[in-house]
Amino acid sequence: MAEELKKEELVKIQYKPPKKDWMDTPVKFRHGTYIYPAKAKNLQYLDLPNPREWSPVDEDWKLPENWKEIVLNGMKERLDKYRSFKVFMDICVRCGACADKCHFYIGGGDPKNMPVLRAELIRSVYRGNFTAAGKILGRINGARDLTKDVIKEWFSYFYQCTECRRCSVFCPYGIDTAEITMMGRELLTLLGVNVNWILEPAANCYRTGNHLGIQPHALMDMFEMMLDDIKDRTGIKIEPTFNRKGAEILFITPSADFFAEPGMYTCMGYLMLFHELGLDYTWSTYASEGGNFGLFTSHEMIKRLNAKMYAEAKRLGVKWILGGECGHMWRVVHQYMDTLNGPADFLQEPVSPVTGTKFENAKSTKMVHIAEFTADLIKNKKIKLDPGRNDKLRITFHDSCNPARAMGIFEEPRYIIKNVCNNFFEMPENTTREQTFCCGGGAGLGTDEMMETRMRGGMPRANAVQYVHEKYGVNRLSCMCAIDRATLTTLMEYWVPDVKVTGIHELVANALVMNGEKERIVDIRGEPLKDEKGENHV
Amino acid sequence: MIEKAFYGSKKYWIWVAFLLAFLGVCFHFYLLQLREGLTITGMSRNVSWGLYIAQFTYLVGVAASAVMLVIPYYLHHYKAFSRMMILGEFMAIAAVSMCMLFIFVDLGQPMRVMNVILYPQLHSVMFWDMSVLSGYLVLNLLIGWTTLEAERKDAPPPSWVKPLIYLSVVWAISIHTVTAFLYAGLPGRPYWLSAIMAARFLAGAFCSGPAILLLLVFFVQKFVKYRVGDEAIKALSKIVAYAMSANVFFLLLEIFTAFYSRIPDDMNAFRYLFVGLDGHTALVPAMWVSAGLSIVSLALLIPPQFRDNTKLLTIALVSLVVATWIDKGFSLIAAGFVPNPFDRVSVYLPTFPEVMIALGVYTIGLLILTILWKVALSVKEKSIA
Amino acid sequence: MYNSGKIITGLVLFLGVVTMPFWFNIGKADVKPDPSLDTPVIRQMKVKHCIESKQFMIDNHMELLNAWRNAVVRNNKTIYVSTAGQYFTMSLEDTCFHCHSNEKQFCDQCHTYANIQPYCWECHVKPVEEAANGHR
Amino acid sequence: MDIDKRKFLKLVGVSGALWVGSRLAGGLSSVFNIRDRFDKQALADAGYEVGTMVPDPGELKAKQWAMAIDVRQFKTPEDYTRCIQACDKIHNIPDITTQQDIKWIWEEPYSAAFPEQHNQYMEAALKSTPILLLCNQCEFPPCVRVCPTGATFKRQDGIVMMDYHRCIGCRYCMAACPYGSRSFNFKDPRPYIKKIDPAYPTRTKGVVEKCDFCAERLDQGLMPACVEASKGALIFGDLRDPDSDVRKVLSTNFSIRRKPELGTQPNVFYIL
Amino acid sequence: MKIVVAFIVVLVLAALPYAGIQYAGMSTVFGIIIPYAAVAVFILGVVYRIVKWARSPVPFRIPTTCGQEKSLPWIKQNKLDNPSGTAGVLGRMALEILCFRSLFRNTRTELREGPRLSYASSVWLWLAAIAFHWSFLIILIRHFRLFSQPVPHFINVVENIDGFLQIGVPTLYITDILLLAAVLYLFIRRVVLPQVRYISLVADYVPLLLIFGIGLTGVLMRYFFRVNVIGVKELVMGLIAFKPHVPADIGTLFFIHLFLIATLFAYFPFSKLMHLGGVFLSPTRNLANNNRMVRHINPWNYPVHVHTYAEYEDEFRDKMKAVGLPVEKE
Repeated sequence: MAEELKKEELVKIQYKPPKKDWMDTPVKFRHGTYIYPAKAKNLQYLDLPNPREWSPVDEDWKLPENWKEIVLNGMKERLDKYRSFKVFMDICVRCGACADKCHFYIGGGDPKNMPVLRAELIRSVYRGNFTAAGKILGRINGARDLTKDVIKEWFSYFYQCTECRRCSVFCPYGIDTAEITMMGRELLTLLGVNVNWILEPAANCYRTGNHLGIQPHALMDMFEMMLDDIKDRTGIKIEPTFNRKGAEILFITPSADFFAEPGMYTCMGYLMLFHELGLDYTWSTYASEGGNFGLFTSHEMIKRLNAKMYAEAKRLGVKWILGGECGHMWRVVHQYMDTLNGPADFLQEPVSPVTGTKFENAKSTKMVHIAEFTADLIKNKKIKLDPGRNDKLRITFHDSCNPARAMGIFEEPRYIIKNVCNNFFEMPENTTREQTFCCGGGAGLGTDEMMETRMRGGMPRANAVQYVHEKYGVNRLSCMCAIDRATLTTLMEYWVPDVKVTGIHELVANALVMNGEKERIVDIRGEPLKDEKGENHV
Repeated sequence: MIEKAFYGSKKYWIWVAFLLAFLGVCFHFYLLQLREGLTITGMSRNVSWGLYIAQFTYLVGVAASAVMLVIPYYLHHYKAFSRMMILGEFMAIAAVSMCMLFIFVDLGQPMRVMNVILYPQLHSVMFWDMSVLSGYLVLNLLIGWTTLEAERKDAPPPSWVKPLIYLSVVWAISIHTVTAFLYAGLPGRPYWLSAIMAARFLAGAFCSGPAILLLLVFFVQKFVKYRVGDEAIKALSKIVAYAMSANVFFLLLEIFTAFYSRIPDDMNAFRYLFVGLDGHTALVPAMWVSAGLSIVSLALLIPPQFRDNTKLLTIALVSLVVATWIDKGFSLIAAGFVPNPFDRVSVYLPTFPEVMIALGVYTIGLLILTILWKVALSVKEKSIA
Repeated sequence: MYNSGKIITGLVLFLGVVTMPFWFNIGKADVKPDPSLDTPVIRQMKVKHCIESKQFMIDNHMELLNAWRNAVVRNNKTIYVSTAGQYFTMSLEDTCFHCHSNEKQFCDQCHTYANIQPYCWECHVKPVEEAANGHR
Repeated sequence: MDIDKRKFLKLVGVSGALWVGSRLAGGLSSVFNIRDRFDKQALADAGYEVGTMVPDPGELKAKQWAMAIDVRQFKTPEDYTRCIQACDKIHNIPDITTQQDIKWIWEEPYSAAFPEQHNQYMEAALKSTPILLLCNQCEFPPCVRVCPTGATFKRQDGIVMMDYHRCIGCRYCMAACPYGSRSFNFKDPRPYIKKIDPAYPTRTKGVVEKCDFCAERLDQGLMPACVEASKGALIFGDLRDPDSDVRKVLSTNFSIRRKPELGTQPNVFYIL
Repeated sequence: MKIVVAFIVVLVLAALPYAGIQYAGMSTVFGIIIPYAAVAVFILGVVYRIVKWARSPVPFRIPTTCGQEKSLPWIKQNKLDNPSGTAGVLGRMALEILCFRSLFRNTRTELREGPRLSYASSVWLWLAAIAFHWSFLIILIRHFRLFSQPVPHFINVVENIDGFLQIGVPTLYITDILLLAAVLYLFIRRVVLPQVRYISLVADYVPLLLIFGIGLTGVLMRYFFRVNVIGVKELVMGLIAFKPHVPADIGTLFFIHLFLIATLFAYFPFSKLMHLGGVFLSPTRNLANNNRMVRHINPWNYPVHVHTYAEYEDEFRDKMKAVGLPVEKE
């Protein structure tokens, strides 16, 4: 695991680029820095082309005969379909403002992880095949031919981008490398060059409704376990409903929260909160996944996987949808869902049944973020909170890339955290809010075979956590993203072992004073509320 | 870091907007001066320097006074000033900027200002004053900005800053010394022709500068969470007390020399200021106010029990600032031209446009100070959160 | 084309700005500068020649004047020896304006055309334009 | 050589060399009817190189110009105004009546001109005797010492000169001058000039000016205007020349200078 | 190597008109034909490129949000960095285009012992960029004096402010110095910073050198080797009145200046310089973040294969029934 990588070795980062021009430096695949290719069965299940067994370290990737034509046609199609792609291909001035903004570059020093150069990987091909100047002047104008080595390079670097958009914040023209990476991945998908860690969850999600492939009956078992734990810790037996028609609200959250720590505690938080509110809501086993690994594959796949949300809402006849804490799920819901699968005219504009607040900002998509929902509850004093129950925690908050830079939800989570705990500390500036650093495992990179790249990419984030850990004794890193909860846990184990990861609604659950609850002596994790000395940690 | 100046509370923006609006009004008067010439001021053939140069002189002192923090903090490692340092350094930047602007607005041909650099005259004190002031501005910007940035990054400041800080100590003394030489080296201006001029300037600077700094700190602390610390305030007010004592002492020395020697030229300026000369008594009330306030400030500053009381300290500091301003920020220049080479008294009183232009420069200074302090306080508040 | 409303507006604005020189001058007479040499003094000259060649004067008169004033004011040199070996008092008033006593028809012609606004006249007195001067 | 090549030559050579194109002018036989006062023959004899700037061979030269003012010869008010007006007229001195006035040469009563020299018991008539004042053209001029741009400077012949193009209007020289001889153009002087002499520039607002012993006239071989107008009451000459008029008159008469204790060594002497 | 190529390119470009005018007398070519052609290429090229971009739709609303979104009424929205309406977008674009807002945000990452990462704001690139672009604009505006007769008053105002400091003869323009200094800084930065040099192409050095060449020839003409400015204006006025003629004796330096400008104009539409137009069209900046409030339409949205609930229930019906989940079909 991560322990094999020596930290001391990892932080010896060489930022100085090599002498040799990047076009003359072909990619080398090394264990720990690439993800295993997608298995044929997953491609087949999703009707994707060129299913086969292959490996990046192979010389021959078994590309289709006419691979070049496929890619160039694919590029042309996308240039015509996406103004972003076309404009971003043309207007970069290579000012370098983005260079040291990428966490993979900061943590690794590979110049091709500078956003500008990552984009140049595809831009050079664009110039060589789609612009007159590039065709005539060739390499002088930064153009190059499309070769198999280029495809390998794309595979390596487009799967070393977490599409976090941090570079886009700093770009004077707002060039978004995520857009370029997404196009690159779509083009690779046309050749069947995919990674399994993305396509398997996608295939699962397509079939069972969730990434983990949990079938409905198994899902119920998992909930049973969580409900038992809640009863054990609060004395309250909660009975949620599933696939219930006529409920007011459909609740959707990433399936990762159903079974793994620490996401599970966040899920328990939802259950407790909704129970306490007496909310008329239902879970769905069919739309049991908020996440959408289509985002990491292609726009078409986004649509195919996302369609379940509205379909299920329509089938169950709910009024609106509430979404749990997740990152890329919210990028999809916020930026794509309504456009791709809307209009959701069968739903109603969301109104909180507890406070009566109209969620004006969700009036078209009809899907509300749980942080907005809960912040509204707290503001209207609809729930009783005892923040002292979180006193042994010293908490900082990690803005997840997607909600931060593709949505802009900064204040709600902070408002909630500040109301459910007493010790909150911000990480240093330039590492939070719109300048937040990725966990290093977003956009489908959160797999263990990528560990070295992940630990490098997560280094800036971990470093900021370490800073507040050392300065303020921070021991809990909160976030509102399921991928974060999984990847940050590994990242913290490696870089800052004293810090544990938590979702926001786990903190809410700890602080939530429930009607008829027994005296709480343990937190939602089953750990004592106070430390051994019986005192609150200061 | 400069971006921090763009994120502020409503009060902050109202304040900035007010400064900008007022600046706009003042700028209108400067345009008038550009068009009509310095005739719109109260200056004349006989009193050819006035309010502008007087403010310049006073503010050089304010700028130099930062050294009263630098010496204890960097030379004697007096850590209590750590939370005050940057405020002093940034105030010095604002003050030097105002100095340069006051010289600029005083010029009859401002568009030719670069001639000072294009045709440098090493024998002119003004050339040296320009050099030391620009140098001081650069030094303070470099030191202040770099140390603040280091603090923001929670890193030690780069090693090259230390020598610059030591240099800035000498430099601060030099700016006010050279400014004193502007006046002290002129024949035929007996009020200025005094070897003790530089010492008087420095004493006046070291009481008025820190006093202004303390008052500004008191004011700003009403709006921010940041506190410079009681010990720093106490220590600085002690410095103010000593410096003001020296300042008054030096003035008494001048008066003694003039009146015991009975040299008419040396006495005339003092007579003009305190009792009037040839029936001209325009400045007499102001001078007695200044004298009275000097006594008040000393009476409140010298006994520690008064000095340590914030209310009394505030009164003392305000008295001190007004007293020293009348002395150095106004009468010093006006009286230097009295009597004129023909043994006559020429009365100088600034005109309204002149006052507005001077206020305009002060407004720019305040704006610079506001921005710099905003940046500094934002960084400081973050780093101690 | 998508977002055509906004993009066409933008393009029209762009075209408007870059073609401004073309339509700005439509209908305006193209009055070329025509410095007049018709002054009483010049009329009397047998060979009409300035102190240096015409082209040199056109290109460099301001530098020449600048050099002159430095020489006169700072080095008490008052006489210019021209490349033709002629001698001239270095004086804008006494020498230049002596012949070119028609500032409007001479100096201003090019200065106005090229939008040059010299500040000579803040101190130096424009030659008095006698009725006989420069009118053709 | 065409005009462009010449320009590139300038790049190669010294940029200040304006007059490189020696082949420019053709035969030029015209007669310029310019108000030149210089001696063309003397110039021709000197054989100056073309394209140079040279002094007038007829210029009045001195090591140190000085003036003696024989106060005794000033009897009627007309004696004063003649000198003053001669100066005002040719130098375009504005007539401003406020304290922001311009003075090159003017009169003050003895008590104001020599404040340290008067006592309350002295002859009443002398006390109020008008004295002509002008720039003292000090040997060690404080104004030159303090000027930050060299706009005021001392010429070879001892004249303290003003370069109005370079003056930035800081008025440091006015503070430094112990004689009140310097004036500042607080405003545009032109509206206050009764009749502008186009042969001499006016000043622009914002510069300092003062008497310069008619340096421009000396350079053309003429005596200062006031001296010419004074009918012998103002004696002008080279102080370093033992045979000069001014030396002669100083060696035979009692003379005083203004504020000699300041060590500026004024070059204007008063014979009482 | 790339730098050398760029230098050679610009030197050759400067040598062409020199040779053409000096030895071949091609003043009509360099004074009339090339400028007309360059302007035509510029205008048509820019329009073509913009239209080409415009022909691709913006299928999704993807603004980069750099501040708090519009949310609950009591949460303060950052209307400029995360606009939710047209006014906010206009404000954001104005800040971006006039003040280079995003570049102003720039930071420099430092890795120190520890490891400890810090990010200090770094405004130098922003400063050079803003000095460069604004100076360039003001210089362009000033050149309007050669394109108009009579010259509009505001040109005088700009000239007077720009030339406020009366340095030298003719008066030095502050923007001339700023432009050259800023371009020089941008060039040196590109050469000296290893990362930036690594990403730089010949096409990045050429425009900088070209613009430096334009600035330099302009400055040389104004301050050192006078050209016949009246002739220049006659040429320009003739061109814009479509009555072109080349007055004699303008000076070769002018033709070098003109040719470099013509090159820049002609090169413009085919290069990264099109960021001038592109910055207006960047979907991450010019869209409101009102995604959940207003539905964005994708013109090419097409139906896709989905796994329907019916298919799902068919597969898992028994298991669902076993745990008591409601099913549609019994």
